[in-house]
Amino acid sequence: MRRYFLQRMTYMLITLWVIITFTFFLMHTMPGSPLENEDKIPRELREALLKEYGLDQPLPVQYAKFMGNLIQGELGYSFQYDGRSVTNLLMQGFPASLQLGVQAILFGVLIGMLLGTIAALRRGTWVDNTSNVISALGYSVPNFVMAALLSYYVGVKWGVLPVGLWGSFEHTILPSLSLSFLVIATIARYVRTEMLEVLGQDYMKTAKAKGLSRFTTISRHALRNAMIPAVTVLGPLSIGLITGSMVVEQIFAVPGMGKLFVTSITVNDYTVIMGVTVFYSTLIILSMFLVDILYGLIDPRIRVAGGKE
Amino acid sequence: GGVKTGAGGGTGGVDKNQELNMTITAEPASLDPSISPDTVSFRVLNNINEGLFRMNKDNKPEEAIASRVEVSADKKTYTFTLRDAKWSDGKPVTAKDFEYSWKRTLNPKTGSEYSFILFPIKNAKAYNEGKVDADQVGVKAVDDKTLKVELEEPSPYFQGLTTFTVYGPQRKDIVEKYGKKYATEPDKMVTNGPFDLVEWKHEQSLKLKKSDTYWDRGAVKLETANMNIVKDISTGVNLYTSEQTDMTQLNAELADAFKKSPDFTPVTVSESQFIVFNLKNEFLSNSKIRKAISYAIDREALAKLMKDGSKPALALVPPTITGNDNEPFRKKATHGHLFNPREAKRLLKEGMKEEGFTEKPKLTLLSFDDYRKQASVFIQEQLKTNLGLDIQVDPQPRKQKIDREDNSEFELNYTAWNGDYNDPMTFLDLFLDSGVFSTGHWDNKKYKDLVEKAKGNPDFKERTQQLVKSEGILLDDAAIAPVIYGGKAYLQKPYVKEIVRHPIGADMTLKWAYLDGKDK
Amino acid sequence: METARKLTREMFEPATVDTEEKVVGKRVTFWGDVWRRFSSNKGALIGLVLLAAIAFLAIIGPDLNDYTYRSANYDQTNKEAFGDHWFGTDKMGRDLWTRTWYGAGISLLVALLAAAFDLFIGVPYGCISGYYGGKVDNWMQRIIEVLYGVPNLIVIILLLLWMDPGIWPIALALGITGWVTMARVVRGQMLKLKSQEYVLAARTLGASTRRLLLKHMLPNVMGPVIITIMFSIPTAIFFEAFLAFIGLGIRPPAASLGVLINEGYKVLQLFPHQLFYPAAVLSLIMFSFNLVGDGLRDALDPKLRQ
Amino acid sequence: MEKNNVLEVNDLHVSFKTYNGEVQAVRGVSFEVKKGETVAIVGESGCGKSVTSQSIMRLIPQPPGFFKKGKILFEEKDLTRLTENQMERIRGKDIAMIFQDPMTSLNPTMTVGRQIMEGLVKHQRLGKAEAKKRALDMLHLVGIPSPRSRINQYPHQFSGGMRQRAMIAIALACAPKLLIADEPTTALDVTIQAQILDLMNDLKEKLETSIILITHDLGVVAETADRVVVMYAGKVVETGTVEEIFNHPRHPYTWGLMGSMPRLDLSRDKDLAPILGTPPNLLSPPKGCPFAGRCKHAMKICKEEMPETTDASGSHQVACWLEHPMAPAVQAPYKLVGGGFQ
Amino acid sequence: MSMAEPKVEKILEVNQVKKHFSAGRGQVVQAVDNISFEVYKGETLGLVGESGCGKSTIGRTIIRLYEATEGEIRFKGKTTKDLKGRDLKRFNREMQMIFQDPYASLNPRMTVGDIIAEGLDIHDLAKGRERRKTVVELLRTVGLNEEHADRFPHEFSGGQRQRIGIARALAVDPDFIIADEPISALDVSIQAQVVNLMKKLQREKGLTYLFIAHDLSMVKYISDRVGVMYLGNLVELADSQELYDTPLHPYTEALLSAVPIPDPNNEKRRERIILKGDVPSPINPPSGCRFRTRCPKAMDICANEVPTWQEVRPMHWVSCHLYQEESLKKEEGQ
Ligand SMILES: Nc1ncnc2c1ncn2[C@@H]1O[C@H](COP(=O)(O)OP(=O)(O)OP(=O)(O)O)[C@@H](O)[C@H]1O
Ligand SMILES: Nc1ncnc2c1ncn2[C@@H]1O[C@H](COP(=O)(O)OP(=O)(O)OP(=O)(O)O)[C@@H](O)[C@H]1O
Ligand SMILES: [Mg+2]
Ligand SMILES: [Mg+2]
Repeated sequence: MRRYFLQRMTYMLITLWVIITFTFFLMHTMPGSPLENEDKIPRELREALLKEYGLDQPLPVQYAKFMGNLIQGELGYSFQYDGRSVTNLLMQGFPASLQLGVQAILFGVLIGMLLGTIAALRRGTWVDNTSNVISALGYSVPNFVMAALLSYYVGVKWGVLPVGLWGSFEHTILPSLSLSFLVIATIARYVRTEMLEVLGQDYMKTAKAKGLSRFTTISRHALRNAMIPAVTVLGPLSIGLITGSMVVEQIFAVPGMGKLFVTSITVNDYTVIMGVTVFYSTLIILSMFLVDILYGLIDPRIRVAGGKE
Repeated sequence: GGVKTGAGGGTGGVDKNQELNMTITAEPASLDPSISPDTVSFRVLNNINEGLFRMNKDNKPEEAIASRVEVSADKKTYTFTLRDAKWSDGKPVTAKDFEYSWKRTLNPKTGSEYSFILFPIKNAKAYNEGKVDADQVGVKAVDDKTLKVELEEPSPYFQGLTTFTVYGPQRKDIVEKYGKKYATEPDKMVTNGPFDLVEWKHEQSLKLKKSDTYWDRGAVKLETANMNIVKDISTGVNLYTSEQTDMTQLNAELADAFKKSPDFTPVTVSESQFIVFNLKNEFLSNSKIRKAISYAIDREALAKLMKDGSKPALALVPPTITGNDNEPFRKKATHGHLFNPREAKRLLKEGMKEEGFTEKPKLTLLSFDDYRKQASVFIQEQLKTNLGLDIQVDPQPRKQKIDREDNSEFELNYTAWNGDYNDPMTFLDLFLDSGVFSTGHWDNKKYKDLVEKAKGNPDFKERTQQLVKSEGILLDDAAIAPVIYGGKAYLQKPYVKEIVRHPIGADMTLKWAYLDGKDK
Repeated sequence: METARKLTREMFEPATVDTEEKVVGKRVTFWGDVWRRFSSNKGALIGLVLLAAIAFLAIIGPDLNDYTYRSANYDQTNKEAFGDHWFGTDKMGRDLWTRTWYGAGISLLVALLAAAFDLFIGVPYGCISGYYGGKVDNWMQRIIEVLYGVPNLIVIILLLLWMDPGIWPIALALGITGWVTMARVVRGQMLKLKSQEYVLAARTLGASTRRLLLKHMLPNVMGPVIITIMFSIPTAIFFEAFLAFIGLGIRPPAASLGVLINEGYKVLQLFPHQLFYPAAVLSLIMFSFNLVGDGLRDALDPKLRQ
Repeated sequence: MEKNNVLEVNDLHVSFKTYNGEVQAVRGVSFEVKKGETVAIVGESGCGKSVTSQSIMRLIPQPPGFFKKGKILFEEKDLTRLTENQMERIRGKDIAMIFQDPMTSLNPTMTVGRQIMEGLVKHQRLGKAEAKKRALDMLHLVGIPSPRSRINQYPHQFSGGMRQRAMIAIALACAPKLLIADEPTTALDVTIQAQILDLMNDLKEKLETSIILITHDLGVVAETADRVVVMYAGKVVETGTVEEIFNHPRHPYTWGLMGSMPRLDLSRDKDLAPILGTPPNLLSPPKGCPFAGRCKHAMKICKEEMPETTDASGSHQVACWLEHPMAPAVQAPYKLVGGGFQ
Repeated sequence: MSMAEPKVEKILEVNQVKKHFSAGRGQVVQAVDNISFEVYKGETLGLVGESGCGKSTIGRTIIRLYEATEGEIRFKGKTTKDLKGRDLKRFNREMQMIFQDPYASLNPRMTVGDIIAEGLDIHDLAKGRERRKTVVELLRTVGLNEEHADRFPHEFSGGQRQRIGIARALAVDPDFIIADEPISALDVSIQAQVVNLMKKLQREKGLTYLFIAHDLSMVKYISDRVGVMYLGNLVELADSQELYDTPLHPYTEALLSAVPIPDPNNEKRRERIILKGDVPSPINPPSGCRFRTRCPKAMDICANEVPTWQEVRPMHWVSCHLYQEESLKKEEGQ
């Protein structure tokens, strides 16, 4: 087990390193420097600033310095937002993004499982068809369109929920809903396919042959097995959520990290770009790792394969 | 001139609830007066801080922390007398705070991007460039209440400059206490303006509360101003229609739709949008061709299309800019490029003959990737229809665009300039050797001489003449093709009164604002 | 016995036993069989028809009226459908019908290009990794593992800023980040196929690597490859739209569906039609691809074969 | 119905609706199982053995499957008419089942112990601790070493033989009156198969359970069964005691089955006698005898009409036209020698 | 080695062959360990053993689908290890294989004709008309007909498919065929069809078979000699009747007794040896004799020493300490 853990850690670190290095050099080859703002700065000042930020040094030196700082957990200060450390910026935006993501996942998984299971049990009936259409729609309507529609109809037209801003739980409903459609669709599809597979398995017959009721066989025997492949997509899904959250955060004026990332890229805020990249990548890699662990929890076969002997 | 907004100024029936909700399009990059680089920061700072002067409802500088100013005969020395004003922590505002603040801004170590605004002050530039000591900068707190400022040369617009947030005071003790964290949180700064910043949820909102220590607090009616950061204009409008904000900015597309609404509030800004030609391009090196391009653009139609208060631009300097005599510059400078497709065709033909072109080359128009992209697409169409020129639009994010401009990597460059101070010079020095748009390689000696002469000219009348003439040369040789004077539009509920907007510097003052009729 | 009465002796004469080997039914090719199963799937058929219709309109739609995607008319801005502006006009008075189908074409093109990149990097990579196995596979897998952890959004955005968004760069960026899935799928299939008995049989007959790959393995990975593509195309379309929505779209006046949606979104409150049509077409494309993908998966999945 | 018949299947018809049409998987199957008896059902793949046995348990997926006709009497109750709830009370308690593949018939995500306990909790209303004790006893009974540690393990930690033992433990936990074993050893190796068969014979004696054993291995039949039901293409072609079927088989299909299998204890000089051709398609079964197309002794009538079931003895029934008085006398290959008849 | 009958010609010699697989994380599957045997021209050598004991592995190693980890295989007197070019091509024609799974062994995307003709194509044996003629001939040989050539494998039943597999192998006119459980996946009634066909072909073409199966009765029926494998080792090898009559190795004994005999009269008389436990994992096989953990006659020495492969009686080889004099001596000495 320990060996497996260490190996995973090594891979995660290597992945992270590759991402960081790649981003670092790509970023520096992009045109523009992080210094300009709405107005232009005199050349002399610019040189002085470049020097102060160490941007006048050759790239490898900057890279080495950056890595050195990173290892000490130091991400530096933003160019764009003066005096604010990157860590501070990230921590500012993370809670909102996290809340959105978690709510979307929870809601999506719950509804998705329900839809998928019901569809599988009522295969070929209108229930199945309806559920399939819902999940196909979830796949087909991009989250930004969904967000736009929700904010316009639910928020502006009907005035049921706030169309934006952040603060109370109510504010989180529409954005998490927009994000959760993809989750619903994906989970429903996976659960349905897998449920059909599981329902045809011999062990379902065994369970039934024991005289267990339909409800028990499904809730106790089928669901857990049907969840296994769905769990594997949670990793990629959470990446999808991060992608989605960028626009959704923008549309609902949520003070999250997504927008921070987009802005930081367009204004060449080097330190923030790196910070966000490191943060996102770590998050994604960690979430995939977590999913693997979750996978093992649900499927004992994996658990042992991961760490036997 | 400035625009006074808010319907009517009825004094009666002021609401009990004086809480204004508004949106701002970005997180203030910094609320450190020395550092703050962007309009959003200026807007916030202008309402929580106060300098020697403040722009009044008519967009004229009006005494603020300074109660009086004396100008020497050579127009190079200003002596300000300060009134009894207090910081938000109760300490008095002194002349030392100004001296410290300005010198801090000029200190090259501070890295202020807006330090150049202080350059009219004697030796300011030299100090900023590390050539002289701080002592030699022409600002001195004579005593707690007296600030003496010496200028490099007579600058008719200097008094106006003191309304800028960069000219605000700062407290040495506070700055030093918080170091790098200074002004990053409400409790890491002190202010002396009509409002205090009481809450700053980064990337989310700022909350301003009426100050108890402000010297003119009697004039302030608004209790609270909530500034929600809403980057997406459409979202802002959604919030506005669902009554979650009292005021929000519009973009061109939405402006059109709300034009007839009583809430529609157009605002003049000092932005000039124009095309800069790169003369290194063989085709564009011919002034007739350049003129042809300019003449081929139907600015009236474009202005109608933009619908956000933009006006057709026939020349460079926008109409909001006044001379030292408070008369709009445009009144004196009456030359300009007009839409004339026939003339344009003729000029193009001649120009091409002169340069030996038989075929029209394909040109690229460097452009913004924001709402101004639309204008470039319009220009693209116009040049196609009126001249048969094929133009490719290349919209770039801001940084990338600036980078290309700086390196002369463009053929046609659709660009814009916002006046930094209220004087034509802020536009006309752009085309000097050190100017921002020198990268177009337009090089005209007569023009340069005139502008240089105007710079230090204490005879303000003659100075104006020189500036008018120089703009004439610029246009005559078609260094640029003027396109449009930018405008901005807001949606603002009718019950929001007396928000004062300014075309130059910080764009908005809430000091006199109040709500009347929201409760009903 | 009652029945015995009707029986005659001759009925008890030996009958000719026909032991000739027979194969029942008519000849079905693999793809014929797939098509049969696919076409019996209503959803998939609808998806296919929709796709064909959309592709058709994307090709000829822009020419169905007199407008071009870029010709502006400043007297007719932001109009709802009227005359032969079937989808209305946008803020510059450009015909939305033309622009929508033109945009659909661009989006499809970008997606197809991205899928092609995906195909030409992912499939060979997976093939090599899976076929050669051992150390080669091990290394190639390590690389994939690392790449898989790279958040592709970051890479795409960086690449686009680096390259300037046009059709090719967008497709390239999407392709560069998308092939990993394909490579994994193909590798998995290759590993499975490699030990399939018919491949072994060919090897014992002395078949060359070329023959093994081209005759035995590639035709048999086509199923999963096609399915993967079917799902990677809508992903690419979505991503392109997403990029356009955050302002990294294709250059004006050209427009993809994402660009149109972005523009439409800005005026949603006033002119919902400007968002509606491109969004509907985009969703329809994704919807159809998903239906077709699902159908193909069911049709190609050997588990479901009777 | 005789008193000691535990189960009586009467003219059972089961079909499946598929894309291609109706698969008539079982077309009139009748047999009975007496108390304490082991009945083997043999026949080649696809002849309807599993469908028959799963019909008894009402485990046929519905849809696509459905009962067309017939009765399944278990202790005088017609199982085809019970509600799902009533059926649940019988499953696992009175009738239990073991499946072919122990690898897939245990839930991979649940400990073996819990899987055994489930039935006990349901049918005998045992508490957790009690059920666990019973489960331990069962594991012990089926010969799983150190049941205490095994009870908390997952199926994948068991070997194939042990899984099948666990399956048996699950099936026998509630001491059912009838155990249906659908090819319980086919997936196992010979030595393991011997262990399992041994165990089943042992338990049968101990628990007095009746067994329906489905297999296609005649060796297994000979070793364990009391009576044999031979099925072909959804029909019973011959039933009888083991001795009758092996010593005096009367149906050509039974001859074929025996002739095509080599015997370990006999010489190898003879050719095997294969059954030519393939079984009929159950989508459109022939109207006559389904075996007619492959039968060496087929007569014209065989293709026309399904033969009736005739008694060869009190316990031996055959459905073949050769039994008819008008049929030519065909000499049944009498003695099995080597790989064929002599 | 003693040669009992000088007239027989060795076609294949397997000498101390080992085949180990890496199972990841440094683990090694000892699938085949130190196996030696010979196959004579024209005979059928049967190989039996439980699932996972390495039967397929040795078969595949012989036909060079796997490379032997150690040891040598000689085919017609030549070592097969370094075959190249023409020699390799010839080897590929002379030795062929029939596979277990009739569903997995035919490429679903090729017509039966193309499948059968694959060997012809690879070795350039026939083209055009000729090719078609050969294919039809082969189809006839295995009891199918011309019409079947244009069909796809999934349209055939298991037995038919297996015959197609045989036709494919026959196409290159081999003289040695390894049949890896060719009938295990087939129904009883169909098995006989295939076995009869194989026997017929052997008679007609003088083929040599290595016949792998786990069904002892069938192996005994079809083979001249039978080898018994256990966990990667060959434990006994003898003439099939002799093996049945006088099994020497305890495992062989148990295996024979475990096979159920389809004769109710016989059955009652038989004494069965039920082995305890399961086959251990080939990753960590037991020390000494691999069978000792389940052996009813295990001795102390079995755990410590690997028994040698010895010809205990003429043409009867066994690897068991019970039959090794030194071992027995040692055992008594303790
Ligand atoms: N769910 C189903 N849908 C359609 N047809 C089915 C279904 N289940 C069984 N059948 C058909 O019913 C027939 C009998 O199948 P059954 O499983 O009873 O055979 P079997 O005798 O048990 O064979 P085996 O020895 O292979 O287990 C087969 O032709 C099969 O195709
Ligand atoms: N390519 C491989 N990689 C790793 N292990 C292998 C490989 N092939 C076979 N093995 C292992 O080698 C052992 C012997 O396998 P082999 O297939 O030879 O057994 P077998 O006797 O043919 O069994 P069966 O009767 O099931 O076909 C098994 O434990 C198997 O898991
Ligand atoms: Mg069955
Ligand atoms: Mg094998």
